[in-house]
Amino acid sequence: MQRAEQRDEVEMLALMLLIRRFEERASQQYQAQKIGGFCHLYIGQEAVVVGAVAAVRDDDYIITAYRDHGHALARGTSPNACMAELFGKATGCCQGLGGSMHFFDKKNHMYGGHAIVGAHVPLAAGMAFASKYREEDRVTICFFGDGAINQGSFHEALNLIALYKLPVVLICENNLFAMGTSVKRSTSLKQIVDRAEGYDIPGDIVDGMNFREVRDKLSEIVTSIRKDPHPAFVEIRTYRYRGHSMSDPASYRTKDELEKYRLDDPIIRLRAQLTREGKLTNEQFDALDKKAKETALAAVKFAESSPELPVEKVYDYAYLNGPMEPGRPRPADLEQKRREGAPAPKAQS
Amino acid sequence: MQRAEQRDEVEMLALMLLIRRFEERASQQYQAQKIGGFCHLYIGQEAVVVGAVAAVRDDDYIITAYRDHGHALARGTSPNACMAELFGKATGCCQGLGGSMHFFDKKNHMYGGHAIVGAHVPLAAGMAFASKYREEDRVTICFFGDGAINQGSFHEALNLIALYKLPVVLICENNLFAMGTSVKRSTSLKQIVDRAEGYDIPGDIVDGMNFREVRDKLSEIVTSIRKDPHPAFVEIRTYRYRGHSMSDPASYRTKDELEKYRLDDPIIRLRAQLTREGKLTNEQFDALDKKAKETALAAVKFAESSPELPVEKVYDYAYLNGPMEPGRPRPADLEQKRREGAPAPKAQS
Amino acid sequence: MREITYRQALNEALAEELERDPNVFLMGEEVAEYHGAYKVSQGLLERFGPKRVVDTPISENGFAGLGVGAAMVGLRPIIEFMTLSFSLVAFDQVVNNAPNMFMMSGGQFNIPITFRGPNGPAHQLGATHSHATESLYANAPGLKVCTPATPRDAKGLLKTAVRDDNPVLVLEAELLYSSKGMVEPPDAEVLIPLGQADVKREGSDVSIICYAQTVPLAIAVAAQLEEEDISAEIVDLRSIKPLDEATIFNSVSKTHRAVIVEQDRPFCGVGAEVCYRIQKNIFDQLDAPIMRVSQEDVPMPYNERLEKFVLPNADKLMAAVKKVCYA
Amino acid sequence: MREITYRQALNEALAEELERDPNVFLMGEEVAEYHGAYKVSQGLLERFGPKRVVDTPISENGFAGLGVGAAMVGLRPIIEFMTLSFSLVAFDQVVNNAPNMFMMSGGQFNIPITFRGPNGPAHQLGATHSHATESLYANAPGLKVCTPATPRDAKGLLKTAVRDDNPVLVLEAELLYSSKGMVEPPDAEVLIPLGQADVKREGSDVSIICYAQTVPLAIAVAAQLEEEDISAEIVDLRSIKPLDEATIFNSVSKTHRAVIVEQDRPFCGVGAEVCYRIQKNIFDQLDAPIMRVSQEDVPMPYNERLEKFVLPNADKLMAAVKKVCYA
Ligand SMILES: Cc1ncc(C[n+]2csc(CCOP(=O)(O)OP(=O)(O)O)c2C)c(N)n1
Ligand SMILES: Cc1ncc(C[n+]2csc(CCOP(=O)(O)OP(=O)(O)O)c2C)c(N)n1
Ligand SMILES: [Mg+2]
Ligand SMILES: [Mg+2]
Repeated sequence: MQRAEQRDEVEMLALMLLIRRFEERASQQYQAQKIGGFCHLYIGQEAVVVGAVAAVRDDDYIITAYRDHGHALARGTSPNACMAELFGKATGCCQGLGGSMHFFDKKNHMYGGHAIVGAHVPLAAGMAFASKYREEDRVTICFFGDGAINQGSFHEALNLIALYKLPVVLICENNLFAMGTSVKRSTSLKQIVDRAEGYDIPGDIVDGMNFREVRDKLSEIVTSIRKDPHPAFVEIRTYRYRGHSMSDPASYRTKDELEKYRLDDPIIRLRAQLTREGKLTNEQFDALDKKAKETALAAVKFAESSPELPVEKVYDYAYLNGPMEPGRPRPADLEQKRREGAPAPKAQS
Repeated sequence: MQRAEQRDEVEMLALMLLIRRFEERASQQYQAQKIGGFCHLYIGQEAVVVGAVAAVRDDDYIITAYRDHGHALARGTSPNACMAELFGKATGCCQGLGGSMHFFDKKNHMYGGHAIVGAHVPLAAGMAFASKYREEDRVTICFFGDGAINQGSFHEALNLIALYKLPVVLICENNLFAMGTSVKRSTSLKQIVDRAEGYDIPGDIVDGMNFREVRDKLSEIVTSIRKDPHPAFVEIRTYRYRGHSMSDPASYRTKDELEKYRLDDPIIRLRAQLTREGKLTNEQFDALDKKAKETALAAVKFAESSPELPVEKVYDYAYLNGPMEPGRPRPADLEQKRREGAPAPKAQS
Repeated sequence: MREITYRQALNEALAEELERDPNVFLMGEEVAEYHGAYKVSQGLLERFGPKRVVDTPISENGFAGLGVGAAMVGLRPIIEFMTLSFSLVAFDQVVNNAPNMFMMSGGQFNIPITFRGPNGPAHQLGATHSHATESLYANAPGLKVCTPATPRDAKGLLKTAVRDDNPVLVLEAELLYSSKGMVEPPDAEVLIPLGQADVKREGSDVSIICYAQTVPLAIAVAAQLEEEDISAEIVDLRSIKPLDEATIFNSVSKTHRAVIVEQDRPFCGVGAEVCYRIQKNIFDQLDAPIMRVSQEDVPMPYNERLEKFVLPNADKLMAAVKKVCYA
Repeated sequence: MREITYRQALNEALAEELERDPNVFLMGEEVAEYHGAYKVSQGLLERFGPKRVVDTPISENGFAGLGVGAAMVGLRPIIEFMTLSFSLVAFDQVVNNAPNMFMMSGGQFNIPITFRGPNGPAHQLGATHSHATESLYANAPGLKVCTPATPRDAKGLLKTAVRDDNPVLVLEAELLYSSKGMVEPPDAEVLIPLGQADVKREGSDVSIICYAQTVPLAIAVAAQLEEEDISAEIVDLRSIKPLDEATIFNSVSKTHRAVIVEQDRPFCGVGAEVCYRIQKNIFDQLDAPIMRVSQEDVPMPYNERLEKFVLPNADKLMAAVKKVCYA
């Protein structure tokens, strides 16, 4: 298994670019009504998941909320499968059955894509419980928003995680808003990380616009967890450039605020770091960006030309191996037992 | 309105004795199968609610969990109405419809008696919200067990209470166990009060076997809340002498532990304090105790001889003013519209 | 009468009730500064201030319970769930604390609370976001459940719900928020009693019993059926609980055939309940088995065509009507 | 065969499945050191250790979700709710996360989890503690629900549930925990498929369809009916979902009369569903309307007599049977 810690920074920059360009395309396709439902873009937050992915092993468990395109892409889900999922196509990472909010990719250890705020934090507890149960040194990375910390599920899960000493990194992607509600209007705390104190879980604050800071802090945490399973809480401060979802004009915040964060862009920042250190030329960057754009466009093409599942397929996804419903009586059985004279059933189906 | 702070200590001792003797009788009657369902005794914890009641105004809101006999009695619900409720009688504080776990007494501002662990903490938030909404200086006192702090309801309510600065005193009656689970097996914290830090709510620890300490700390808190609405959290350390409920032999704890707490009995302690200070003679104490025993016995008699509600009354308690269900069609209406020859409906009811 | 949208009708109902009774307040996620995720509470913060129109964190269980507690001491909360799918995390507060308190307290505490928000599948929101909760809540004794399908019904039922002394769920239809209909002018009180169904179309051959999002569906199908010489009567339940048996029975006693088209899942759904009541009470009026048209009994897929296939739709309804009419 | 209690049968099922598959673990409040609030897990901690038999805090939503997460990565959790009334605080995990994941992930994640515990009214526990949840869970696509009434069924259904690759609820009957019945010896695998009803008594005049706590009730009433020359066939559903239509239809096609006696609340309950299916599929077999006997539709009162009045009981069942038999 490749050690994630050693993953190349230029590759990670390319990953951030891919997420950015992919989502820009997704946005465009949503506006063109090729994509349905709700669609929450991750643009601006790329360094969080890419920093995390750079710090963990490929087989560590990753789980997140509904703003999940970046998490799947960072984990290695193909852009084609991601775009096809948004298009609802059979070639999507969930065969078009999940949609934007419910991305899953078992092969790449991406465990969703969960759209009920906070409700996936207990799932993370369970995944980590399984790792400990099996005595594996896997770590579970659970991402959630600043809005999730006021859900009961979050609370119950954190206490269980702390009580059972489960190997979970709890990453609060604090982008300052839950829809139109700023953190200070949702949470009784000066800083989110303080909530971890109520469970005796160690906490850190990290600048989420800085890829290296995210990666290094998580590397440190993950290394320590692998030696001795325990939870950790990280408040990663970030910002989403777009509205909460495609239908949100985000009028609850100022242009100035947005501009301030745009200047702090995680892609620009890592690019500058690498350029300064002579690890990346402008030409190289442009090539990466071009490639990202091409990949995103190709994903659209792929999604467009992909087939949809036949409608009857829905019955196959209610239960694995079917419901075992013995089914309706064979008419012959009934006939035999019917009293004389009674007419045949009229409306069987 | 009488200021609770001035309530006579001998009177408060009498109240503790009443609770103790009442519950001893309840225990006996439960064993005699005069009382049904679950029955959770408060014996050993009397100083908590009596200390609290001594510190608040009669019109402050009080709400608690299912271990609620003491809370109703302390609030002034008549022992007769309490015992009759346990017996399921129409003269009970809930007409026999609530039972041991669901005591309510609106007149005495006792707002239940709630049997889903943690689920009443949001109700307390609502009551305090109403006080603030109406600009009253009422305080809501919300009691709950050490087991309740790991419920989602508790968490969501605490954040709301802190965020909206609601006038609530959150009293955790830490009796060390939730059924057979000790606090250290349920909670990831060294001390429960630390959980309040996760909401930025000020917290205190109080010795719940000491009536005066409970009363004084709560007086201080309540006075400060009346001036400026805000929440407070108090971990009151106490102990229940009996099992979790009547059916629990409590074999998860040692005799020694129980004995240690019995020696620290809140009634003995207040009695000793008052005697030492010359405020109570042995004869006076014996008289109080005799009275308490008589009251409890009289309550049993009252309950025994009380009537039950007629069974059809249940329909009156699904909805206030009835469901407004327009009801079934009058046969005449149907008759008129019936095709000729069709037989009359057979099975109307 | 004027033509307004369903959204606007709800907005008027909220405004009028907030205006009428100082004990009424509106609480929920994004209801105030954001004006509601679906803009139902547009302008209410400006008009009534932050004390009466209250934003919450994402804590459905917490604020639903807060509402119940406030109702215990005499306020009349209107609790908005951003969608009823999210009410599932508050399920215990809604089915346990709200409706049981009146019984448990021996009649001391009634809970005059309204829970409301969009309910049922909207459009491609996937399995977690497409719950139709009517049967779940109607199963709980002590709750009332209504499901308006037109702007006028939306306004009238919501206003009635707020004035009811018991917990009432007003389950709105997201896909109808922008639909229009005639409603009395603002100064005329529109109050529609809970438990009164409405015959939205008269007919003689078959009764189509519907509610919420299936009402426009039924109306469209009835027009198609007309062309095939089948005259369908459309009974819009409006209230699921209490259920207006009289109107249902009168219709079915006339047509002798019934199809229930429900927006929820079939198993123990509204269709099953309505069917039970019909066959039990007017069995001999039936010339054919009662059919229901509902969602397929599978989690909701995201794909648009698959979602349509799972939902009750015109094809399914046509087929069911023809079956009961032996057409 | 030996005679054991329902409680012991469940205990054996748990022990055998824990023994068989190291991926199986049992988790819940007081299941380990306390041996279960109702002693169903007696001895399991000693035998399988604290890794496999895990006590939790009072966090139903949290540990139900933990179970679902563990199932996502291949464990096979058995999650005990101390009673199903307390599952209402975990409702979202049970109806959203557990059954939807398989669809939403396009078949990547099935959730092999068992939720179990006592369900339905016990004895004088009051409104909050008396919930019968079968119809609520059966309404959710993707869940299976079974309701054993005898020790053998309890053992066989629970074992099958644990081996099922989907989320299954085993809704036990608290009032039957101490009841006895014949069960094969421990070395014989007792596995009862989900979705197979069981004719507990043959009869010719009326089919009484029942499950869980209403099975002994139906058996007792059938004996009484015998004396009045009414021969009742008793169909124990055993599984609510999947529902064994064949056995139901065969019975009703023979007797031409059906009464459903359910332990839950009537509105959108199990009775309504069974009724819908019968009348839709074998309408012409019916000689009388189908009747249901259920709880009265009111929150459960504490008083013993009032509780009995609210519950389905022998008087109500007798009356219903006589009505459908025109006796
Ligand atoms: C239980 C629940 N309540 C409400 C919603 C609707 N909702 C979806 S996202 C969201 C805001 C979440 O904000 P945050 O956790 O900060 O994540 P972000 O959107 O910023 O990534 C809300 C209220 C939901 N999906 N689930
Ligand atoms: C949500 C919920 N889960 C479980 C129960 C069962 N139960 C009743 S009391 C109790 C223990 C509570 O302990 P604690 O909060 O410490 O209160 P105490 O009994 O010590 O007064 C449990 C598990 C319940 N009533 N509600
Ligand atoms: Mg956010
Ligand atoms: Mg305790």
